[in-house]
Amino acid sequence: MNWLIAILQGALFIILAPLLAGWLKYCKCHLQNRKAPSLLQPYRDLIKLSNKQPVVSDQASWLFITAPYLIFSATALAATVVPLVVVDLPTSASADVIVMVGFFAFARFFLALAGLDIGTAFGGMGSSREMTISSLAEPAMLMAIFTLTMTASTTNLSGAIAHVLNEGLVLRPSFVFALFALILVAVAETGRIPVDNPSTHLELTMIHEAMILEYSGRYLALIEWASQLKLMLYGVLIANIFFPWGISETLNPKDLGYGLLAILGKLALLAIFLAIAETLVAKMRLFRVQEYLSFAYLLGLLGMLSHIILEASR
Amino acid sequence: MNIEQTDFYTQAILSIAALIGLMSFLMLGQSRLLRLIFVFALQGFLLTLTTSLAAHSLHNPHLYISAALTLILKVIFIPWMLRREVLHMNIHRDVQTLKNKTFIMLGGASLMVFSYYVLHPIVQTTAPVMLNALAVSLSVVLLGMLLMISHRQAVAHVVGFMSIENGLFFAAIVATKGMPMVVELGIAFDVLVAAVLFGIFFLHIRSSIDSLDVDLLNRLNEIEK
Amino acid sequence: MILFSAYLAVLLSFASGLLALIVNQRHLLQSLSDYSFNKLFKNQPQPQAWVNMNLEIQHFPAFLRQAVFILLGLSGLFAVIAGLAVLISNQVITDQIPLGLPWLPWHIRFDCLSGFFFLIIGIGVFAVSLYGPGYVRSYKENQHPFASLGLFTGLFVAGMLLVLLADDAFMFMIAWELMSVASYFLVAFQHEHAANRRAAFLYLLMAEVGALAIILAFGVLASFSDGFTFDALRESRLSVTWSSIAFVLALLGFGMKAGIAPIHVWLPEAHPVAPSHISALMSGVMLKVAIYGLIRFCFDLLSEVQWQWGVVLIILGTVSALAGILYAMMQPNLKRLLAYSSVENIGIIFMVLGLTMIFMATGHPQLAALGLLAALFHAFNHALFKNLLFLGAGILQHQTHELNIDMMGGLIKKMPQTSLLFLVGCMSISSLPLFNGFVSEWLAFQTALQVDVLDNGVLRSLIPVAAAALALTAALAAACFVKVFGLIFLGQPRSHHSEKAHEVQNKFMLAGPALLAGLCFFIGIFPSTIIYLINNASGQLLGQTLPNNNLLSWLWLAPVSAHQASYSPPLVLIAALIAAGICYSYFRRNPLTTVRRAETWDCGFGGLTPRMQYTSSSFTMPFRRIFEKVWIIDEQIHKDMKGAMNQDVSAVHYQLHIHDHSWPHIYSPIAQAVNDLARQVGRIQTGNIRTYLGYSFATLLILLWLIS
Amino acid sequence: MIAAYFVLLIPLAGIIFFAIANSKMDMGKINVYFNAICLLATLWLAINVLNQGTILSTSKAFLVDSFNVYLIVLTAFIGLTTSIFSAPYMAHEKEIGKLTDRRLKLYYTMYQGFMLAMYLVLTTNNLGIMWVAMEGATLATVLLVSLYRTPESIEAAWKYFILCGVGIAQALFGTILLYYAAMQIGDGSNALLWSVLYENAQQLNPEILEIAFVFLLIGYGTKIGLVPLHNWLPDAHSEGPTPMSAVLSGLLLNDALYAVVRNKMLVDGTTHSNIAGYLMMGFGLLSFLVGALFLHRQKDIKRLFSYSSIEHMGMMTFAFGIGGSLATYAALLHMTVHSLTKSAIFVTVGHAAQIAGTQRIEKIRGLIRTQPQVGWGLLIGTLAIAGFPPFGVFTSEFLVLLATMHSYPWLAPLVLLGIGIAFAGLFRHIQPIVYGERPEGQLPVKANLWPVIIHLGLVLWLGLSIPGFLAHWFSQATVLISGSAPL
Repeated sequence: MNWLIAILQGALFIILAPLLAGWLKYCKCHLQNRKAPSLLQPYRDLIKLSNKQPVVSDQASWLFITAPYLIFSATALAATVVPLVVVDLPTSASADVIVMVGFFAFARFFLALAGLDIGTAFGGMGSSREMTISSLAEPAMLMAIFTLTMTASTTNLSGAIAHVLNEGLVLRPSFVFALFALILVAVAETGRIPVDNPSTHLELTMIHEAMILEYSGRYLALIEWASQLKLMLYGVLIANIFFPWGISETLNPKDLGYGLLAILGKLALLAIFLAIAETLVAKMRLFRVQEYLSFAYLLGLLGMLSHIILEASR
Repeated sequence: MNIEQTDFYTQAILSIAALIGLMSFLMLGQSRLLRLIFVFALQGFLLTLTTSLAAHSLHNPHLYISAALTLILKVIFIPWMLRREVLHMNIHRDVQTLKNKTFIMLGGASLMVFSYYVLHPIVQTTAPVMLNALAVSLSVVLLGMLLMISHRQAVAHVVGFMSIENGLFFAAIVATKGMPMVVELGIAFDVLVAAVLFGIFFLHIRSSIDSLDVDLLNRLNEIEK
Repeated sequence: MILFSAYLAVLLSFASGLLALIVNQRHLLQSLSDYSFNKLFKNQPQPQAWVNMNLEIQHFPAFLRQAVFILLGLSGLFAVIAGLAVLISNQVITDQIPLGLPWLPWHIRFDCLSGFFFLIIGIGVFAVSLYGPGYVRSYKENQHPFASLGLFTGLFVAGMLLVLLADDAFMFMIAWELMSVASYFLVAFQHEHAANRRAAFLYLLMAEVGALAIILAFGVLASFSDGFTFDALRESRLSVTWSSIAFVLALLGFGMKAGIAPIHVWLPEAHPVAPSHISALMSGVMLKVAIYGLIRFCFDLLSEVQWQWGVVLIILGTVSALAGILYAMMQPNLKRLLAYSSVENIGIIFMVLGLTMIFMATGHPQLAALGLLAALFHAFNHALFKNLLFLGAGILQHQTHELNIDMMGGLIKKMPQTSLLFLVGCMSISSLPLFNGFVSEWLAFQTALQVDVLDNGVLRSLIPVAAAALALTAALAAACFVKVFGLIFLGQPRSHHSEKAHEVQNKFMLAGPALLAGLCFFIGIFPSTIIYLINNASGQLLGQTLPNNNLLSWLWLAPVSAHQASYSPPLVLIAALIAAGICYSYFRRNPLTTVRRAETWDCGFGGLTPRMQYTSSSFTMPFRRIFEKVWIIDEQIHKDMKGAMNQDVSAVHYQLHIHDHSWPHIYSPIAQAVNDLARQVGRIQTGNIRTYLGYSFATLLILLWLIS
Repeated sequence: MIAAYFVLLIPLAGIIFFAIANSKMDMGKINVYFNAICLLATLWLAINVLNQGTILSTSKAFLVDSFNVYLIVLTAFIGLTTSIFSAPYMAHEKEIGKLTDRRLKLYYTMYQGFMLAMYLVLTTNNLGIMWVAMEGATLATVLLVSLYRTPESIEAAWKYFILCGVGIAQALFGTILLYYAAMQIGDGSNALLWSVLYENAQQLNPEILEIAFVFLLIGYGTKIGLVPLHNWLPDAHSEGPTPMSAVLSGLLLNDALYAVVRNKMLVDGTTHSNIAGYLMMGFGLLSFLVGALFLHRQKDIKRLFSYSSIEHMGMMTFAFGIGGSLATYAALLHMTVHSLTKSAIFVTVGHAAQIAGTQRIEKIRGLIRTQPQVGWGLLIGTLAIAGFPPFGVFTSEFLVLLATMHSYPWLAPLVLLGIGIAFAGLFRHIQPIVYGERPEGQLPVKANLWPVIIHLGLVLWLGLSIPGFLAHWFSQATVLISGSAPL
């Protein structure tokens, strides 16, 4: 039963991801006084892409064609680890939060390789920048997560969320730091403004788009979907770790329903915040990103130190 | 113990010791080679005298052999060889002015004092005459070295070297009444060979640097150029 | 029996070395075989024909190479057997060999820790012996005689194995130096290049200094005990000061061999210039022997571990890990890059060992066992993937005659099998899930996260910082190896050589790396196999093992408790296969959507050339900007001008040199000081005999004055 | 005891033979025979000592105990192997016109003369004779140093002669003082016999003995090459023919050290202030460090290795100075392995210089590619002398280091520093010599490398395991010198 729920939850994750992207775009358009596309537009794009004949460069190797599957699977696996509507998932036990970060690294590794495969300057540029940013973001993210896991003394995400939930509302300075760190990292990792701009194709600024420039058809669909999934994953992480209330602790259908509603609400809210932020903030120069990320790293570190020194000192 | 309380032999030995020391001083201050060689021969002669005296008073016949050897080697052969060399090289008119002559002489004097100082601990166990003799011979050794350090002529070096031998010899005879015969013979043999070798070397050095100035022998060094 | 196979491993490696020596004695062998067949074994035409065929001039060198490497492989195999046997049976075997000093025969001790490192060496040597014959064939006999290569390889392996067996300081040092010297000759094997000679000299010099430090460390222990056997040294009771001195000396000695920053400089010089299979052994295996030495010295011989030592190790390890990977990233030379990456991995191991020490000293032996597990596991993993990558680099060099990754490209199409193996190596070293590197890093994080049990505020804040640095290191490593794989195998060929390259013909050259790659994957999926073995080692060493609280231990990895952290690689693999399978079948369902191949989009400018691709230095440019203080960057741009007023740029020359900070700040001053001192000392020898006499005179006077 | 007389008579016969021999004969080979017979005689002597213990001749003129007998065998052995090397080497020197028949004859005569002096130093019981023989060794070799008659060689020989002469004169003064001290307690005829002195050491006047030891140390120390009395050594080693350098380094220095140790034993028996030990430690360490530093700036390959000899003699002196059984054992072992290794190195160095036609380091290149045996011999010999295991030098240095650590831990870093500096100094020169491409026109020479192989093989053997009888021997000698057995 547990396993079934876990798999269903993973499927739900995957299915809902484009919706979140659609909602984000919707909010953003409204904020920018544009006419918004339908909430379901991402689904239509994916279906359309997956039915088109892909065109692949004659320079591409097998890695180029395999990479989208690997990227998507790794991201999907990461998604199954994160509690969405219910805690106590067996999948969370088989892969803890460090493994989740590992899955992201896995996906990124192949994405960057795929960017290099064709041998265009764009791909190389994208890979180089992606690896730079992620290598700064990943430690910051781990720092933020470690703050949480040390508080809960487990690296199992289910366990950690359950711990926060059971503890009730405790004001922890470390969580404030960790929250901000994780938000900053999430923005960087999912390629949003001010780090990357998902809607431009200008070589001076693009990162993610530069790598996938050569992809088309179902491959593009997979990668797009994976990145939407990643966006949602970060959203859920932020929502459920720091504000776990509402998530179901039992497999009771009613609780599950409430859990689903709660997470949808939290995500919707988060997306609105993100849309506002993206509307208000301008994109940074590439070499300002390091300062941004070191700030995130610093926050993560402060979070951890404040946990160790202020909260758990003996 | 004063000198008047000792026997004639001791008195004689001490007088000769003083003379031998004096000879060393004379050599140290000498800047003409021929005179240097002459003083050296004189020292050798005093040594011969000491040896025969010792042989006579101590009834030690083998010391006569030593005395004879000393006479032949140090009074006749070596001075002759050196003198021939000097004349041959035509450097007997050269005057090698010693730098800091006063300083060297004063240094020599203090060496004498130093010798006494060094050997002082022995005084408790032995007769003062021994101490005096040993101190004189030590200072002769040291003065010989000082001679070598202060003089630049190879001939002077040989003289210095041999006068060190003289000092040792004097010590051996006076302090220990002569070494065992076999050792004495060995030493004499070594001195002889050394003298011959010196002769050979003068030849070689002369043909190689056309001079006997040892300061010119400085190709082999470790100084960064 | 176990000891017998251990000895056999040593002897076989010796034998392979000695066998290599007879490469020039073909005629002697010929006459010997003629004689023996005519006199001793008459009427045996078949063996005789076989022997004679192999002794023919065109077959003999190849035959001998095969034989030498077969012996070496057997040595590796027996090392594996011995190691596994002792680990599984959880024994301690001691013995004595009547060699060495008259009152101190060589003491042998083969316990689980030695056994574990035997396993590492055995696997490495076995893989190398599969790979070797094909690789060394390209050396010309008159320039690079096989005799010296084979001899010193055999001695090198034997030295490493003997270090592990040693149970007294004297034999330990002999074996240790045998290892150093033999590998020195291997580094200097291609000595016609001045750079190689310089590297070899540097290597030997640092090995010597390190060995002296180790001797002194043993000396400190020995002066508090009666004898040099490890048993006697264990009994020595030292004050904290003296044991700290011993620790610092041992750290200097073993750290120099292991390549910890800032005493790592020999490593990136020496590893690249050795033949690739030797680089693999040096980087993959020899550094582990240094780790072994440090573990043996600190945890076994020094009875009381101090937590301050752990702090030292953590700081050094962190610095090495970060510096190692950042320097690695900047290297265009593949083997240099791999060597720097070894510095990084050794740094990680040191860091985790530091954690182990801290937990040990503060009275948490179970957590110390966890730390030791992580450290040993990482050592094992590093041996696997670094060996794999060096062997891969050897194949690349063999096929493209290049080591500069800016000159490669597009090899994934020319060399599909090599590229796959290399990819596995890159993924393991980047610690991606499903591969072994990830497991050990996961364990390292788990160890670091146990910091809550400590009371000391310094430690409580230091360890998280180290953990963060570890995370940064891992991320940078991923970036670095994306660069490596991407530039070598992907894109378009950047040089004529890589365009003409093709897969290796000798399949054994692939078999070695394939074995290692398979192990990387297998261990990544079933880490419990190795953890079970390491548990025995830490049980013997620390007296404590991990709790074995999970029955499904082959499936689950739950080092502390299932509640706190768990990881199940097999389940993850299954899930990954399912997920990939589903999306593959879903997206491939429509037969109309077969892939169409087309030219790459070139923005309409026409013609993409390989020179437009990103190079090593352009790929790492963002890092160079971000961490610019880490290196000494020497960047020169020179423009050729032409035209009427010399205003038009006709060509731009760009040169980039990245230098190590430790040279101008540590090594050059030392070298300068020694030279200056030597020059000053040289002044006493003026060449003037009167001065010399003056010395004698003065010495005499001074001594006489002193004495009275 | 007859064996001891044989040991002395054979080289004497050699001197006479070569002095009157016709220079057309193959003197190199005959020299080898003389030395081979002499080695047999020493082995006979050694077996006698091994069976009977210390042998004192009836006249008490000769004393062979476990300390000197192994040095005697070593001397004979190195004398033999060096003569094997010197035969083709000197023939080559003659071929290229550096030597005439007459000088070759002088060379072989003096070779035997030197061997005689060495045996006499070792076997005699009389300290006076020891002095005479030591001086005789100088006289025998001084003409060999200037054998080539180049200005440099004459200069070197002159310095050798004068410095050693003056130095050894001080040893004579020391000997006279000893004699003088002995005269206080006994009769004159036996007073210079070491065995007598040793028995009565307790009664000798300690003050006189201390002063005497200063003179003896400076005197024989000049021959050992202790800094700052070492200045003759590199000159003499580098300018003479290479076989001479080999025996000087391998034998003369050892025997001078032997003389010092014999005298130290007397002083130790008399005083309890360990003044002799401190002096030796001080000189040893100074020589060791300065010698190591000198290695760095050398331009001449033979000079390089002569500084290495200074450094190693310093280490032995230091070890003997520490006293104690472990250090003494280490020093004895070091004496052996250093002699073997250094003479092997000089053999290869000689050939290397012949291959390149010069002794200048920067001109000798690519030896392994030119003549692999010579190149490898030099490289491995250098490794061995630099103290890398499994060669014996490592064993002894290891023991010295541990003994230092045990007795004077604050000196251990200095010793370590010295070893490190010395290694770097040697290798920075040797590596470019042996490695690299063969220079144009450089050809192999005729060489007999068996001495090298045998020596290095022995050193390797000693490093791996000291054979039982030899270990026994060393232990006995250690007991003799330091009073207790190692561990």
